[in-house]
Amino acid sequence: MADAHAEAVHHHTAPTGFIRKYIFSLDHKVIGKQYYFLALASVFVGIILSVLMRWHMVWPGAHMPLLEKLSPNGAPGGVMTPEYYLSLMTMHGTLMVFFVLTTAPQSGFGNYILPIQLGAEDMAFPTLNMLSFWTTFVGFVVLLSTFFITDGPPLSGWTAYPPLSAIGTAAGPGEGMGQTLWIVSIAIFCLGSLLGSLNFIATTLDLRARGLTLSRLPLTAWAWLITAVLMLLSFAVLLAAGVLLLLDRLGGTSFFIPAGLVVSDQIIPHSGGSPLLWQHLFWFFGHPEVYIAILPGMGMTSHIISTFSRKPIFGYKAMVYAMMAIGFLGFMVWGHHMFLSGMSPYSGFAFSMMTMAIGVPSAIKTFNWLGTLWGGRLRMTSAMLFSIGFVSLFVSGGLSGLFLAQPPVDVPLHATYFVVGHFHLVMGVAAIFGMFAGTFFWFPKMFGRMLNETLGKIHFWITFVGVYCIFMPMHFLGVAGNIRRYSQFTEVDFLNTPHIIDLHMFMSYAAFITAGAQLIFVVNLFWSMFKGGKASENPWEATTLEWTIPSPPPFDNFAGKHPVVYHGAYEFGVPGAEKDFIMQDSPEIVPAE
Amino acid sequence: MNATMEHAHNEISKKVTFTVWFSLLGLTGVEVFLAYAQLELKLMLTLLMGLSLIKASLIIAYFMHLRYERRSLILTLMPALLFVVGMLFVVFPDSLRILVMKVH
Amino acid sequence: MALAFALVVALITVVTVYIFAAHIWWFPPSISTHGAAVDQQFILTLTLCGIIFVLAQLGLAWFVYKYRDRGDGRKVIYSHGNNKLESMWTTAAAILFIGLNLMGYRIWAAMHFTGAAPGALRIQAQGQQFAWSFRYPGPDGQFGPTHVNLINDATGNFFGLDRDHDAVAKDDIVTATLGIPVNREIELILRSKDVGHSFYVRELRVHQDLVPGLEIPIHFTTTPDALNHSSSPKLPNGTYEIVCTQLCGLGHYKMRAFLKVMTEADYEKWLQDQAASQ
Amino acid sequence: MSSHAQDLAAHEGGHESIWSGGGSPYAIGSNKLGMWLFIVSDAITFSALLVAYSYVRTSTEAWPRPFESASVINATVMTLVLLTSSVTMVLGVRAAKMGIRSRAAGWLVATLMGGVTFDVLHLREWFGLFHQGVTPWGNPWGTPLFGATFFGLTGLHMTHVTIGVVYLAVVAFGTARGKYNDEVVEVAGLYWHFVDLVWMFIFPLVYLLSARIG
Ligand code: HEA
Ligand code: HEA
Ligand code: CUA
Ligand SMILES: [Cu+2]
Repeated sequence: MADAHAEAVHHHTAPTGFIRKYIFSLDHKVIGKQYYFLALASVFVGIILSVLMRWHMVWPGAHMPLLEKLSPNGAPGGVMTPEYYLSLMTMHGTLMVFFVLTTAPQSGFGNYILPIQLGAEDMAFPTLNMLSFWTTFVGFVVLLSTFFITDGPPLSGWTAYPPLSAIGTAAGPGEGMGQTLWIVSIAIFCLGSLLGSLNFIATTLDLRARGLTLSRLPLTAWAWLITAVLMLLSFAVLLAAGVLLLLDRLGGTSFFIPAGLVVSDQIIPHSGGSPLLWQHLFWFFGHPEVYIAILPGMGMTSHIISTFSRKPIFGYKAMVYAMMAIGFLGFMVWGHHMFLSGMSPYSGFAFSMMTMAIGVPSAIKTFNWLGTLWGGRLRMTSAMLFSIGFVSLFVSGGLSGLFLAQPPVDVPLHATYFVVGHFHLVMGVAAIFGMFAGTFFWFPKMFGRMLNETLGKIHFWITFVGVYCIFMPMHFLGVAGNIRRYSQFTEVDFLNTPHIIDLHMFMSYAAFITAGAQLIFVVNLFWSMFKGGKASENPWEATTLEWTIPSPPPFDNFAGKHPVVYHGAYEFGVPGAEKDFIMQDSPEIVPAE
Repeated sequence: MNATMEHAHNEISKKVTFTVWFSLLGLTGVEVFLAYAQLELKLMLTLLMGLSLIKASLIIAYFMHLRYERRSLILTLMPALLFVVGMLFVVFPDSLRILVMKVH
Repeated sequence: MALAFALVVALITVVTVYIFAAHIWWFPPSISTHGAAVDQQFILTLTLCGIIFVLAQLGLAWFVYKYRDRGDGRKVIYSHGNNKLESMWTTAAAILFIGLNLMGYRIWAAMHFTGAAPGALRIQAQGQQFAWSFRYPGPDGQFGPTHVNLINDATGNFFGLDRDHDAVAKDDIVTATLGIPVNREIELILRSKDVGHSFYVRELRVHQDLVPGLEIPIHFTTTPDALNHSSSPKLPNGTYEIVCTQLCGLGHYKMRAFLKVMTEADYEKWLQDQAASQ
Repeated sequence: MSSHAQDLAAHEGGHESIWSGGGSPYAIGSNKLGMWLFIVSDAITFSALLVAYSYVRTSTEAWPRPFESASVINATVMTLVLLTSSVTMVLGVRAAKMGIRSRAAGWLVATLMGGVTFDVLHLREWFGLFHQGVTPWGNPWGTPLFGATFFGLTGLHMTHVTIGVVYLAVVAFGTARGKYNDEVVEVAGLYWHFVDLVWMFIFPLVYLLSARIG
């Protein structure tokens, strides 16, 4: 933290030379892009894994010669083993939650856009910023390295419940080196996120331009700030838990390992610990984490819906308070993952109350999005489509959360595909749609060129319909009692019926198509980066500060000038104003304000 | 960021520094004494934690200078910290339950 | 574009609602006394959330279509919001969500806040990678002590009983199937031998994790109906599948056992046979 | 007041609050705020560890209380050393604020010597315990978690102290050479006091509550 030169930031000059410019750059814009592409890389590994999973699930005996190349003992003779399925699932979850949803929406877009929206030249601590990215990157490399070690990636799921994850190879394949590396990777990721988050907080509080009062902050900035606070407070706990789990594996301690375990007739020489303790510490982080994943998406959605409805956001203050409430309550509900864990049933009920309560701020946000659309003049750009898609998906997935939030209803649904369906709708796609929307919205600013709208819309339609076809049926299967984390459904009679399997088939095909359709996005991304139409300074006629400077912005964003802000972020369609939008930094007086 | 100088005048004086130091030493002495005064565990725990909290606040207020900063800083940092640490205590009903549910 | 979006969202909504309403994929019939209440709470939630779902999705679709940019330069409604509305739907949501949860309170309390009645039949269920075993106290009504070092899968001593020295353990009956008499309260004591597992019988609406190092008691009573159903047409009536629902390793997907619900008489006989084969 | 600022104020209903932007709402440098935020999250990490320790201890029937007077005294001395090093740190910051760089550096060195002393005493104790057969995975009193929690907590704290020593060394050097301004010293001070503060909880929870009576 000895970041002595942070002050220097406010009058720094562009570096020369490839390394300082693109690799170890201190420029928030470069770092933002680095995070973005890190997420892109992770998401594609994650998608490929999910396709392999879906494949194995419906054709357990299928031959995948390529897979054998990657992992001879994961797929001997090209046929995936059950344990390898679980390894892929674990990696899928870990990559998606940590390296996709905790990087791009927050550290990616946040890094690039936040300082500009605040009217600052850079983040408060550029050096720290660079460090946090490279820390995160190391975590990513460590995680991927598990694919190439002999006993393969860990198979204890992204939640890594001990004792399975704590007692080493005795617990079976994947629980050796792979699990250790997994924990190390996560611990490193925690450090990176902590450094990143305190940078975000300091930046937002200290570097706002004159006149940019808290009640004039764009909702994106609010979302990034609140997310950063959640990260600062929750990753600290995961870090502690990770250290303890690592000690259990390497230091011979037994924080999470009780006495008298016998694994395949072999007595485990640990005693005294409690597996429930891990669940508490993990979910204490885990639940705030899922809001870390969605809050930036909520911010972008609000921002973009307002912009393309050409209308002020409906209930700005309510939106801010709702996000704060979600963040606050987010720390009081982790027990809803543990209703059936053997935790005190009284705590369980208290947790369920808090969990239901968290639906209220979410409801407020949903209504305000609808209120913003109401009476607007909607411009159906790709960014807008993904934003309203976000609302639809968040409502669907959020509502299925309300089933799980009630202990008695959670009894039949816990650990079934109902849960998997729930979190894919909210996290797997709503949050991802936030990223897509952000991409289409800010790409012109980030790369100086426009994304292709036609490709964008094709990609939207396939993905939107596709993900509903993949993840809505998961709820039906859950109700029918389909257990999650099963590598195949052949061993249980009530699952091994056409009634269940055929639906899985349908979902798998939908998944293949949807996954394939993501190529359209990538092609669009890279093609437009070089061949896309040139972007003007403010192609969307938006009002916030990032649209007052060239696309892409110069190294120090405002060319040494210090913008002054006069308006809230969403002054669209102001009666009496000469244009249908008023930039935040234009001195023009708003008649209606 | 030039505001750093603003509170240069209400700097913590040598006198205060040493008073705080002595009280910290004193409190430590009391804690050690308590450890030997055959107290029942729960009572001792409460007393010790109470004293530690006082020591902590002394360090934060004077050594870490928070007492002399703007209230806005205190209000930004402390509630969040206390809230999260407070929430962590929700795990204890379980640890007590485990005692009776353990396999014997 | 706007019209297409409206139609697609409407279609998704209708199909979803239909599939849920038509029970195409649905719970198996409940065979426990508390099951009906659980199902009721689910249906109630489904109805309420269903209504919200339809309103929210169709509302979205309708707004997107109605307020699309027709290029006629129409003025937008300039509004920063409406506090009356805000507080209205805040309270609405609050009442709805909290109220809904309170309705479920009784069910949860009945399941967990009170233990089994004194007369209940006590059985131990133990999970291990990747199988289940069950233990009956036998005539003396007590479970014998277990010795970790005696546990031996090869000889089938899953609990680590010392039948030669512990009198209490001598008559314990260890089985691979959970046989229970119909219509009688069962107290099931869950324990795990190695890692975490979870005990789930869909038809019972009973679901509880097994935590290594702990003995977790649960209790339930089957309804007479339990004799006339089964988990799958492949299985005889009264037989239900017990599955493990907590990731426990590579064999998680095949960690299964059977619950056999019998009349009081059949149960006694079945237990005799099991005892004989110890 | 510039014309800008005037109509700016007009836009804000007359007055500019400390939150109006254009400067820190805390009137402190970003570095200080950054360190404070880091301290908050690090405090939570330690709290989580202490909670874990208390959790396993309450769920254990008989927790050993092996520390005789000797080790309690040792730990008390360590506490005094750490507290004193905090005082020297305060004096260092003072000197830096007055712009007397050499003296500031001097106090910083004194402080880090305190840290070194603490580490030495601590390690001596650790090895003493090793010889008694107390390890992270076992001990004579048959409650392995005792060693686990003891070495886990004190180990992590010791790491913090050691990092602090290096950190202070860098700052002392830089200050002496006039590379750093007083804020850098102050920020380093915050970290050091925090490490001291954490010990104020570890000392009673780990040592005093496991002291053998009489
Ligand atoms: C982005 C991620 C995200 C988000 C936002 C949420 C949001 C919510 N989640 Fe989810 N959840 C996960 C990610 C997420 N979850 C993940 C990853 C898991 C599984 C982890 C694992 O086991 O692997 C999980 C699991 C999970 C469980 C545990 C299930 C189990 O294991 O048995 C529960 C239980 O309570 C739950 C509840 C909720 C609730 C109540 C919300 C609420 O916040 C939802 C609020 C939203 C709404 C309520 C809908 C919108 C509101 C309206 C349309 C207005 C309605 C109007 C009126 C009522 C008037 N979630
Ligand atoms: C962000 C989170 C995320 C995302 C996007 C996905 C995407 C997908 N997931 Fe996954 N999934 C998880 C998080 C996610 N998942 C988690 C946490 C688990 C639990 C693991 C565990 O149990 O431990 C899980 C588990 C899981 C299972 C259950 C395994 C089991 O229980 O046995 C299945 C099964 O079908 C599945 C399938 C899929 C499919 C088909 C997709 C995809 O829909 C395929 C199509 C892909 C997309 C629609 C996304 C496209 C996005 C981009 C291209 C991003 C662009 C990048 C930038 C803008 C930077 N996932
Ligand atoms: Cu046992 Cu899963
Ligand atoms: Cu949750």
